[in-house]
Amino acid sequence: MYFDTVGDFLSMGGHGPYVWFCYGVSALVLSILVGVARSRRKQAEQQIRAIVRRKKASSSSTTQH
Amino acid sequence: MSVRRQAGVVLANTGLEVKRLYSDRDDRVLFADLCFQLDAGQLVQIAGPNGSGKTSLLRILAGLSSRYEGEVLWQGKSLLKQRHEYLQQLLYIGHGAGIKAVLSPLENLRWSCALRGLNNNDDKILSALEKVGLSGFEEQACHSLSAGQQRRVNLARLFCIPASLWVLDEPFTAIDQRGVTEIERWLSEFVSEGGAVLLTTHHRLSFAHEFKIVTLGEAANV
Amino acid sequence: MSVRRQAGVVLANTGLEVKRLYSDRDDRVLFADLCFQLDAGQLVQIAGPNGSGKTSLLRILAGLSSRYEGEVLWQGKSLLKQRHEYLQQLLYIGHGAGIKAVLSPLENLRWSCALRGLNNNDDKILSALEKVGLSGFEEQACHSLSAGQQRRVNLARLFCIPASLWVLDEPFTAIDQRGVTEIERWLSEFVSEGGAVLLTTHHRLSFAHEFKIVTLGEAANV
Amino acid sequence: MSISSTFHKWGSPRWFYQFSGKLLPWLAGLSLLLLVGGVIWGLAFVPADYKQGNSFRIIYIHVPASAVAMGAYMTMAIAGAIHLIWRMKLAAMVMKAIAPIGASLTFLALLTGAVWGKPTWGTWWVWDARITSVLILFFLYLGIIALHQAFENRDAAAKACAVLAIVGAVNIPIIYWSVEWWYSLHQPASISFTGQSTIHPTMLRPLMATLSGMYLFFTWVLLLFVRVEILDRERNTRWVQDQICGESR
Amino acid sequence: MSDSGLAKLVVAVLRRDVMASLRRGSEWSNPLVFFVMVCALFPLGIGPQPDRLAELAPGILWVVALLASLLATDSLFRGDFDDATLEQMLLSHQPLYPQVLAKTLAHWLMTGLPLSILSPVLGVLLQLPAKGMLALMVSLLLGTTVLSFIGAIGAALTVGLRKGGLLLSLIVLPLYIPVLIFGSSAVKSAVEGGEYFPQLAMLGVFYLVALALSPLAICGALRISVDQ
Amino acid sequence: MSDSGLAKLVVAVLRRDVMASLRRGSEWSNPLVFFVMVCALFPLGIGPQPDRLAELAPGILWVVALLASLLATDSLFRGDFDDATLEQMLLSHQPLYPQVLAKTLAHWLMTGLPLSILSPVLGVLLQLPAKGMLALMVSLLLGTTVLSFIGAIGAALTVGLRKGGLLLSLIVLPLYIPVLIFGSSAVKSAVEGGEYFPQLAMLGVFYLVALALSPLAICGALRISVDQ
Ligand code: HEM
Ligand SMILES: Nc1ncnc2c1ncn2[C@@H]1O[C@H](COP(=O)(O)OP(=O)(O)OP(=O)(O)O)[C@@H](O)[C@H]1O
Ligand SMILES: Nc1ncnc2c1ncn2[C@@H]1O[C@H](COP(=O)(O)OP(=O)(O)OP(=O)(O)O)[C@@H](O)[C@H]1O
Ligand SMILES: [Mg+2]
Ligand SMILES: [Mg+2]
Repeated sequence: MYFDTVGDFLSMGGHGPYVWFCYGVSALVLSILVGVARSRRKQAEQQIRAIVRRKKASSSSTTQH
Repeated sequence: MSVRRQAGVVLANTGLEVKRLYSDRDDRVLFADLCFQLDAGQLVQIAGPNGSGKTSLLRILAGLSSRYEGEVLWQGKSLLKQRHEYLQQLLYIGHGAGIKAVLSPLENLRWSCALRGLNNNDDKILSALEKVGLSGFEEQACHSLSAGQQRRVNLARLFCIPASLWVLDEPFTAIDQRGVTEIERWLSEFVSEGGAVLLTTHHRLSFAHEFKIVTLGEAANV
Repeated sequence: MSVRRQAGVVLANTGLEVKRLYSDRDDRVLFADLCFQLDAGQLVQIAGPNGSGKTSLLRILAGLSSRYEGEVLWQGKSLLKQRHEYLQQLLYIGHGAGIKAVLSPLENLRWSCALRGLNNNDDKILSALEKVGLSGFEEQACHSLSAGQQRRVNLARLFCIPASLWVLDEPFTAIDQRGVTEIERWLSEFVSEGGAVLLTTHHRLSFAHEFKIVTLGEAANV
Repeated sequence: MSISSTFHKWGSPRWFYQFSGKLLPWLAGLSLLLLVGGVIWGLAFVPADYKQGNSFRIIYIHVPASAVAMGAYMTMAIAGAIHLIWRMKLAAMVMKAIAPIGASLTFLALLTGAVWGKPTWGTWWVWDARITSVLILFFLYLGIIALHQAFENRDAAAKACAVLAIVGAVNIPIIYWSVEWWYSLHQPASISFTGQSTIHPTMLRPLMATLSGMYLFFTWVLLLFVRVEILDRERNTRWVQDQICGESR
Repeated sequence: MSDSGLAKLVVAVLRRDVMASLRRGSEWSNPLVFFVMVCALFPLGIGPQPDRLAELAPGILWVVALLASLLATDSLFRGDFDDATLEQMLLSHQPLYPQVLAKTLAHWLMTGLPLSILSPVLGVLLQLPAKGMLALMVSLLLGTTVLSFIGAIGAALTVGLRKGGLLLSLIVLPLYIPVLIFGSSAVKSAVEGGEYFPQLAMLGVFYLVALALSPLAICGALRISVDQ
Repeated sequence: MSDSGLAKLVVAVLRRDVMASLRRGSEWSNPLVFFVMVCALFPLGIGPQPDRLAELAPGILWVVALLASLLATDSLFRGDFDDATLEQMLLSHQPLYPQVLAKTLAHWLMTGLPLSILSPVLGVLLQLPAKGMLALMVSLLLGTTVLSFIGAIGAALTVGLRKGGLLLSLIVLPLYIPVLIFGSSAVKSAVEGGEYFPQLAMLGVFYLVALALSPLAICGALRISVDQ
């Protein structure tokens, strides 16, 4: 550890706000990227499940007739 | 139903009268001395070959064009003096698309209704869209509809907006055969309820009632 | 006359064949397993209600759209492999205006001809314009023509550009009754000279020869 | 009628989907390890720069973001070319997926750079050659994204974006070099960006970690996006439906 | 016609226009992107020296905002004219004034407003000193509204013509000039630490006058344009 | 296809486009008026000091010329797309390359050329020293052609979209930048009495590359745009 105290570490000799802001935003943006990919995947899965359900429903109804 | 009733009240003395109307384009006379009358419960078809001035006439009668001489009377008084009352009774469907391509049929008709002071009547709009065969397309952007479907969105206004006079410029354009028959039936219904219709078309109308044909162009000069 | 002769030479083995064609829009199937053949000296009408995919089909066959699966053959070979030869034989008239509104009919057609490698054929253009009933309007800007007249300018291309296959999307739109009869006569002449015509229309064609009707949409599924 | 698609031998989305599935956990683990580890190392353990003090620690995110943002554009353009020439669908999906990732990284490069500029140069923004070209790169990305969104037809969108990406790629060297030339022409008064601050090796090692971490992260997220795209496009096929509904069972 | 009826009309028109331009996307982001890009072009044309840029920033920002607003103006009634929905507006028995007011406001919401909100960021790019930012935003908020209303008059006059664009700039730019002068001078004063309230007050007066009177001119112009 | 056939095709397309835009009027006068007006606005926004204006003139003139060219670009294929004559071009069995080349050149003839010719007048308005005039004209002549060709790519890509305008600026402006840099720097060098041939030579290289390659991209883009 280069810094002596946690306070030093956070303030970074006055440059803390700049540094932490950068890393904060970066973490945010990168996790948003992953999050968007995840949520889009969930959406796609849901749609595919719906398609399969619709297909099953229609095929079973036609076999009944 | 309230629409028809409301229209009915005014219909009693509906009457569009055209007196000695004259109009020209680039020194070519389109029509001169044109006289005819359209009463409640009547249909008048404006006929004539291409370029004979049908569209020009309809735009004059709708109050969109002032390139004419002569008189247009509505309920016995000049159109110009009672524009507001006249517009309340008029429904004009022109050549143009009449719809915003990026909006859906539903949104388009909502706006059209709002322009006529009708708000919150989605039910009526939806039933109108169903009537013109667009159920299922209510929320799709209009630019992704076929030519005939777009025309149908415009025609759906006939059923959401109360009026006692319909002025229609080639309403059958791009409409399929079954659609044409249906529209003819609607016109017929409207007329028998006391509405007045003025339309141009190159189709041979098969219309239940009797109707007048006013012919422009060469045929008229003969 | 050289046109017809030139066309005649190639016509011998003209033939458009559609094999198991499939196309959809927004997950809605427009047509599937569509098969038909159009030979020289034949006319095929694509019928179907609004929104059934007629325009989409015509655009595919003209090579403007690649939203399809299946095969389109021209003289036995795939369209994609002989686009150049095919285009030499094709004349497509679509929904759109097909003319520049600020230019006159004459200028418009001059350009259309130049695109097909035909230069200095004003005589032919003028006679074509006369044929479609626009003599006297040759030099007037197209935007000051009526709806039907504009359509006629576009149709005049049929007579200035040699081709052995006409693909026409609702050619009768906005055309008056006499005009419709005339166009039907032209189609008839073209077909009897060995041309092939593919068209959509909502009119009931009264056509001298026999012709095939391919129906899309609900009617086809029944 | 079933939707038949002719797949390229080695561009088969199905093969790619299954292959990338195996790669995912490794990529995710390694990239996060390198990124997080490198950042902690850089933030907490590396000594401060003698000139800039602690603000230099921004470098561990700034440089990886900038470098990967640049590389991503070229990857995108190459994917576009492959799509146009060999009509490979997978390439189109890769291209579409890269655009938002690249734009995000470019945005990070701009933002971290601007924030770093405030303590070092005393201003958020200068019209330095490299900075200007990154800004232009950002616009190029935005252009591709906007163009893709504007099309309703997926195939047309992919082709159009491919054309634009290639045109852009041809232009990037020209842009970069002309901006450089423009900047040196003006000999700006105060600030020089490409200063010869020879980085100390102790500072360099964590940088290498975050840099490689960022490349891996990019690949990981790219795969995630492409896989979603594959599912979306092939949702009417048997194998996708089996894949998804099979998993849940 | 009752007041609530009018209010509903205004809301309906506003909603439709905003929706259409959001759907289309270009209408609101277009002027914005243009604004950003052009502000970025200037340093490239003029040179990167910060002090010189700072000096020019108020002028450049205002001229570019004006151009962005001008460019957006052409589309104000053009779409409605082309698809014949303008005819419907004229053939409604409801008064045209509120419809036109709503349309113009919708247009401003989609062009002037985002531009004003974004302007501080561009201020930073062009090295505008921090003390000028407030004046920049407020003057743009007021000024772009006035520009929208003036532009709407020109758009209404030219919408029926095949030779739109040119005429529009010719008609509209001279009327824009007072707004430009007061707007940029407000920002300049603010940067120099001077009083900038008088200029803003002047813009406020323009604002009220434009809001009240220009719809009248627009209505008349639209009627003329359709009747040709 | 014989060479003379191609030449005739090029001439026919050129003639038709030039005629149409002369007839329409706006297409050629629009960018010109814009150029003049905006150059006139700048002194109002920035302040009238002659020496400062002179210093900025090359940059301003070039940025505004670029904007004028950008604005005109949107209409390059839009009209043909809307009235379905673009389909005719694609369905001609003649090669598309010369048609596209001719169309773009016609567009330049109607926008870039008059603007370049008029530029010295504006140079005078903006106090540009006389020794910069030649460089201004020549650099604009070369540069606006390149801009037209780059712009045509963007126009072709976006012509089928309902979201035209914005996208076009977004796509095209970044690609314009090298031209802007070399163009304005040529004028600046000339004003400072320096050598400006290298910059012009560079523009010449851009010119040749654009002339040869961009029609390829344009043809491809047009096919994509029509096929949706
Ligand atoms: C591809 C793009 C970029 C790359 C590869 C890059 C790379 C680097 C590298 C390697 C350093 C540290 C080297 C040194 O200290 O000289 C650095 C420092 C810096 N960068 Fe970037 N950078 C890029 C873009 C940007 C942008 C867009 C900005 C501003 C918005 C920016 C602002 C800074 C600042 C302020 C510093 C520290 C000050 C200095 O060392 O002079 N950079 N960058
Ligand atoms: N803007 C205009 N400028 C000059 N002449 C015009 C203009 N609009 C129409 N005309 C002319 O007026 C005549 C009548 O046009 P109009 O559109 O009324 O005909 P129409 O009867 O509706 O024909 P169609 O059956 O083809 O629709 C046409 O000959 C046309 O040339
Ligand atoms: N750009 C598009 N995006 C999405 N769907 C579209 C698009 N264009 C057409 N469609 C849909 O494809 C279907 C077929 O359209 P098409 O224009 O081929 O019909 P059509 O048979 O020519 O009808 P019409 O008789 O009305 O001309 C329509 O239902 C329409 O909604
Ligand atoms: Mg008509
Ligand atoms: Mg159709």
